[in-house]
Amino acid sequence: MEITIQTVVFLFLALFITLTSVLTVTTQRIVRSATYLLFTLFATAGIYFLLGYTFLGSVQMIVYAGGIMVLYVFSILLTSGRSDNVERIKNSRMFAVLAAVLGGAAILLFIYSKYQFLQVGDNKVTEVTIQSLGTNLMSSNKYGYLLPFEAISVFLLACIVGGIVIAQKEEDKK
Amino acid sequence: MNLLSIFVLIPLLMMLGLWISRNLAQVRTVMVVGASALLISAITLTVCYLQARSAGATEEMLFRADIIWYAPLNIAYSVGVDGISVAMLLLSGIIVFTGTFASWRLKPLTKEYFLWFTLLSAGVFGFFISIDMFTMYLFYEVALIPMYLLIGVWGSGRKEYAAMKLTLMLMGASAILLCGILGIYFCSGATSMNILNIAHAHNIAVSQQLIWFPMTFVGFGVLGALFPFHTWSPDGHASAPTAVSMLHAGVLMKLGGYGCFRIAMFLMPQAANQLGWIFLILTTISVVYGALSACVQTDLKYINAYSSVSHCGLVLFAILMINQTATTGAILQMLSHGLMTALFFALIGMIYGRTHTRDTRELSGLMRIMPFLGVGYVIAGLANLGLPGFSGFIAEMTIFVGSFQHFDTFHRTITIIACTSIVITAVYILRLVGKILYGVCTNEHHLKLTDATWDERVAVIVLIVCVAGLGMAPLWISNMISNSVVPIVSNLTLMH
Amino acid sequence: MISIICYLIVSTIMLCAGIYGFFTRHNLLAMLISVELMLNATDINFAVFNRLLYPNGQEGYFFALFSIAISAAETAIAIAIMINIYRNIRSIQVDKINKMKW
Amino acid sequence: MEITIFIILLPLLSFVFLGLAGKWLSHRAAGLFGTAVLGVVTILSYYTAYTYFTAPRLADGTFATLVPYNFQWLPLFLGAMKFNLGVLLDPISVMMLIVISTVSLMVHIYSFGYMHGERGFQRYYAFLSLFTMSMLGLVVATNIFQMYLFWELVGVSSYLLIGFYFTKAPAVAASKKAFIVTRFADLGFLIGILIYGFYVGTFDFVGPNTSAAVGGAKMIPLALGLMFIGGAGKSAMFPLHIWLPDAMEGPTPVSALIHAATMVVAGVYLVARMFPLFIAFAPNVLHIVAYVAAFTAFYAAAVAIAQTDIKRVLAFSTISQIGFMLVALGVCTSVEPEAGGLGYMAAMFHLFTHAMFKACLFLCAGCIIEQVHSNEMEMMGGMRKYMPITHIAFLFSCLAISGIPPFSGFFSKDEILSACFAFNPIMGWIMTAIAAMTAFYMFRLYYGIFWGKENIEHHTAHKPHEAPATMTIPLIILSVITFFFGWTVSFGHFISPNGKSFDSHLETSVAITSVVIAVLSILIARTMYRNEKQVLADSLQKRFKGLWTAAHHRFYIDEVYQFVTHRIIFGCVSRPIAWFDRHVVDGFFNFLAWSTNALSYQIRGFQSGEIQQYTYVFLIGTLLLILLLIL
Repeated sequence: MEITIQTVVFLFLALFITLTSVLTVTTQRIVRSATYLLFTLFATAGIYFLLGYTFLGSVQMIVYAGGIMVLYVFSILLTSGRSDNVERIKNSRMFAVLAAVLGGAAILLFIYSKYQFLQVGDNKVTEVTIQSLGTNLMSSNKYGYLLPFEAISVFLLACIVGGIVIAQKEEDKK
Repeated sequence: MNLLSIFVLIPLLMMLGLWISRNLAQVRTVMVVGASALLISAITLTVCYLQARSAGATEEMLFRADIIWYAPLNIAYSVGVDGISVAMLLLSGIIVFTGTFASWRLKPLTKEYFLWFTLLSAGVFGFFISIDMFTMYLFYEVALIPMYLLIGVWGSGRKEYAAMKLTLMLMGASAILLCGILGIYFCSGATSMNILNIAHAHNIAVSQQLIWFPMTFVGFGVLGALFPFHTWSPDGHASAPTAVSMLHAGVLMKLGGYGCFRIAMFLMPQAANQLGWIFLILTTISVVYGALSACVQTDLKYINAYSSVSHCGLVLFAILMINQTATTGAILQMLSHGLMTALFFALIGMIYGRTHTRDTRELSGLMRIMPFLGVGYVIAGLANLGLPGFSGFIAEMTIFVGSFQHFDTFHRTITIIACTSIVITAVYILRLVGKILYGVCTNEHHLKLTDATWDERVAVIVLIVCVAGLGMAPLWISNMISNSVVPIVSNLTLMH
Repeated sequence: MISIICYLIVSTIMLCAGIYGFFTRHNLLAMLISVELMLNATDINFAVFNRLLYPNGQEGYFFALFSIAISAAETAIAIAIMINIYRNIRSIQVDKINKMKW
Repeated sequence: MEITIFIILLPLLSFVFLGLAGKWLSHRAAGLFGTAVLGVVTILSYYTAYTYFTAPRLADGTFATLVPYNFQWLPLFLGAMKFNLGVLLDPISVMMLIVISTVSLMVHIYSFGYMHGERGFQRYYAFLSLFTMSMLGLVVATNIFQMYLFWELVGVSSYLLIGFYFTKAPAVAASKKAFIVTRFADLGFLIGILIYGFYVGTFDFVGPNTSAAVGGAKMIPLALGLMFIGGAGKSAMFPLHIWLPDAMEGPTPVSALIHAATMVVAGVYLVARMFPLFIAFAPNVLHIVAYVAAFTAFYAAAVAIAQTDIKRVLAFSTISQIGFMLVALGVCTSVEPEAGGLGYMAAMFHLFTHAMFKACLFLCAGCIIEQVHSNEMEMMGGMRKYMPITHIAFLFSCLAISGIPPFSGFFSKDEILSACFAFNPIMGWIMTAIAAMTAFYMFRLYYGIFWGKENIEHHTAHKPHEAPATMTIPLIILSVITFFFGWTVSFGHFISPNGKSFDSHLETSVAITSVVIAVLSILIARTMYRNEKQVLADSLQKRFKGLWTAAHHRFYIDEVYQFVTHRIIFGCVSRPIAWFDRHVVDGFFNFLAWSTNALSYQIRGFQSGEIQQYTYVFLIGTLLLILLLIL
């Protein structure tokens, strides 16, 4: 297997994702956790770019890294109590979870190894045009995604309203 | 419109009326009008029934109506009455009527209280008019559930515990009962839930009867305070508010005896004959044991509750004797005990409402302070111990004479044992009366107490008149009951 | 050409890390972060399957897109709830949220 | 004879009216109403007796048994076994009508003065009416069940009357005791009735020759024996006598009415009513009755000697005299009066005379108690000066009860003694001895009250005087009856065991013996108690201190009862049962509830509410499923 720049980038991204995602869940402090998550998200965006899905990658960066992470950081600031930062995990619990997780991973990997993937795509990065994306998103023909799109829109609206209502300060009861 | 459905309809209308009523006066109006309507309907029904019988109606059940409401399982709203149900409906009418007056001044949440109370009575009435096992069971549950809230919310003392205990035990029993009913349904060919159809088909195999009879009998027997499943009764009655105790001991406990007779014994005669002796022993224990326990209680309501155990034990005892006289006596005893115990609980409630204690050790000399209640209490006590002229006497005598006619020495022996309860009853009643009513009042707080108010007087007088009326002129009601007992008992004796 | 397995291994690691975090953390936010990890892993899978197995279709692409949108919404709501909880009990530790239990 | 129904209905009416409306009536109106109703009843009874006994006899020389009323009251659906109510007239029931209505009327009149101004006056008259009604209903019962019904009513009216002063603890205790003891005895009666009904097939009084009676012959003795237990309870036979002395806590006229003259003879009447069956099927039971009664008579007489409460003395004397009557019934061996059946007539005769003079004695006692405000003999003495009419009436009655001619008691007691001698000379002598004791304690009482040591101090403080006319008139009437009845009426003409008329005649030897012994006893009593200083009495009392104390405490029978009821029944039966109920039966259900609860508590770990735990389980499950699928 020749080593292309693509491979190098992928390896780098893969190692980076592995490292940061593991750190995300193992670090004791929530702020660090969030930071590692941010890195993971960036790296994921990188993967998308590598695959040639630039729009997806940018959405990932804008929405996730830009939007959601800000939310996280603010909510961490808002909710950080004194005792919340440091967590102690019971060993027994950790081992149980680890066993389950590793078991699960093993099963998944086993399945991957068994399954004959029919990899057809070449390594050429073919751009998915924004135009085709937009057309498909808004059309209602065979490959159209209008319905999910609208559904998502309504859903997002509901979430906005819901989020406001929930987080709203309770009025003083008289 | 079927005459009998009125009995379910009126409570429902009453509930509607209660729901929309805005103040206490309206609530009371609805209750009085509704309860009077129920009482009048019950009396009308009795008259109609007697007329129909004297005009030569020979069906087992009169005023029949059948509306299928779940065809796949043959569940129907089937109603119909014979003399036994008519007597029970009359009793329920009287108790609901007097119960309304007995809880005239109940606070707080009067409206809600009466709502549940009315639902309870709807269940009771529905039970007595149904002849479809499932409908019967449904109404039984309807009568059971409000009890929990009525005791738990408006009760006194350890009310949560008592409400929980009562409801759990009775629900447990009704679960067993449901098994029994389903057993009967499927063993009789799963074609009908109607009691009469099952009884006429009479095709439950004896081996099956031996399984389902104990379940059904125990299921109903728990409500009839069958030893050793009676322990809900003292706690439940002691904690319940006045009118609920009245309705519960007066009517709801009768559901047990009625159900045992109407379902368990009627539908499974062979098993009743074969297994009767076990339950006879249990009921004999109930009778004597309840009376002896009552002797040493110090809470007025506990005394009466144990006394109810004893008297209701006598009902089941007499039913199991399987002959016309004893069974008639059992039904009479249900009526009589219903009225007497309602009177007792009403009076206890009234006394408790004034003195705020039911401990006999703290009460004395009340006769001088509240003569009306005192006299009422003495009359209730005398009626309870089976004084001639009151209903208890005729019921007990019919039972004892009937039971003693059994040709088996075992039955006659236990009859004699059961007879001893009347002496023990005298002991605890007289001790009680002597303790709390007679003598000089030692508690200066009690000296200022007042006698009964007009609404309480209504309740007490109506009950006393009924108890005395039944005791003085038993002929008509006794005949009415007895004629309806005949088909059931003949069914039972044929299968012997 | 990078084998699809490689991508899948990466996403598997991410998913497992997410699961591990979800189980072991007591902080609601940390749990939420773990959930995000898992979602991301699936997103990668969507994109990868689309790109490497069915390059002519765009289903995976869109689903990844929608998934991002949904996870954003979900996060917003979840955080709103957490803030609310925090207001009430001054903590967002899961084991302390037991007022409504039993 | 249809009019006889009013004999029962009128007092009932009076009871209901006075009971309900009494609150709004004045004392005078209530008293007059009650007395007037009873007057009518008395007239009706006399009229009934007159028409009944003057009617021509049947061909076999007996009086017809009339049943003017008999209707089904409670159907029992058992063929011939019915619970009827009705009126049955035969010689003994007619005689009882006279006794009851006369004594009751006297008591009504007397109470008008005695109870004057008492609280609850109307109630008192209502209860008197109820009592009279139940007693009358009892004697005219057409069947044994009706008898039981009224029997119970008699019990309850005695309860109400004894407990009339319900604020006084002793009265309450006494009323309770009376009712419970008699009720206990009634259990025997009820079982007897059940057995009787089952084996004879009817509750009616059947003749010994009917097929029904013969069919049940095997069990009739048992039934009669059990019935006698009921009779023994009401008639205060040993050991069921304990209620009677305490029953004196009621107003004194009530004692006269219930516990002297009428209620206590219910047992005697019961035995007399069942007499044909007793003779035919259960002569041995009858003799047991006699032995029990004789023992009771002796016991009561012994106790009476040592009592100082005058009403108690009278109460024990009542027990003793009832014993006499039952002995007379018990010694019968045949229904032929000439051949062993004399006792039946003697018992009825004594019942009649005893009712009169004992009522008189109690009413006299009432007069005296009202004057000295005490029941104790030591508060009295020398009363003859203050209360001449009472004195004479009391003396007459004492002479009658002691069996001194020509007072009525002499004749009836003589018949009893003759019957006893005819049965067995030993029994005769025993009864004669008891008769002597009777004379002794009655005159001890008489001298103690009217002569003896006067309690001057007390009498000057509250100077006693003669009772008002409403109280003395009944005394006079009763004394007159006591004086004349014995030798003017030939009792055997009306009442005899086989229904035929026969001439009773005095047995000279028995009569002389008994009179001599009675006179001797009276003389002894006179020497002991007449004077101011009672040297002999005191020294005897000292010498037999233990015996005297025991007798004074009624040989501790009450204590035995107290022990049995409180310690054994309550302590060893009821309390353990209550405990058992609370802790074992209830505990079992509580245990069920507890164990359900505990189990739930244990398994609620599965429902921890921890989302992580749930998902963990979910994950494991999923993994296992996948494994299952791929393997």
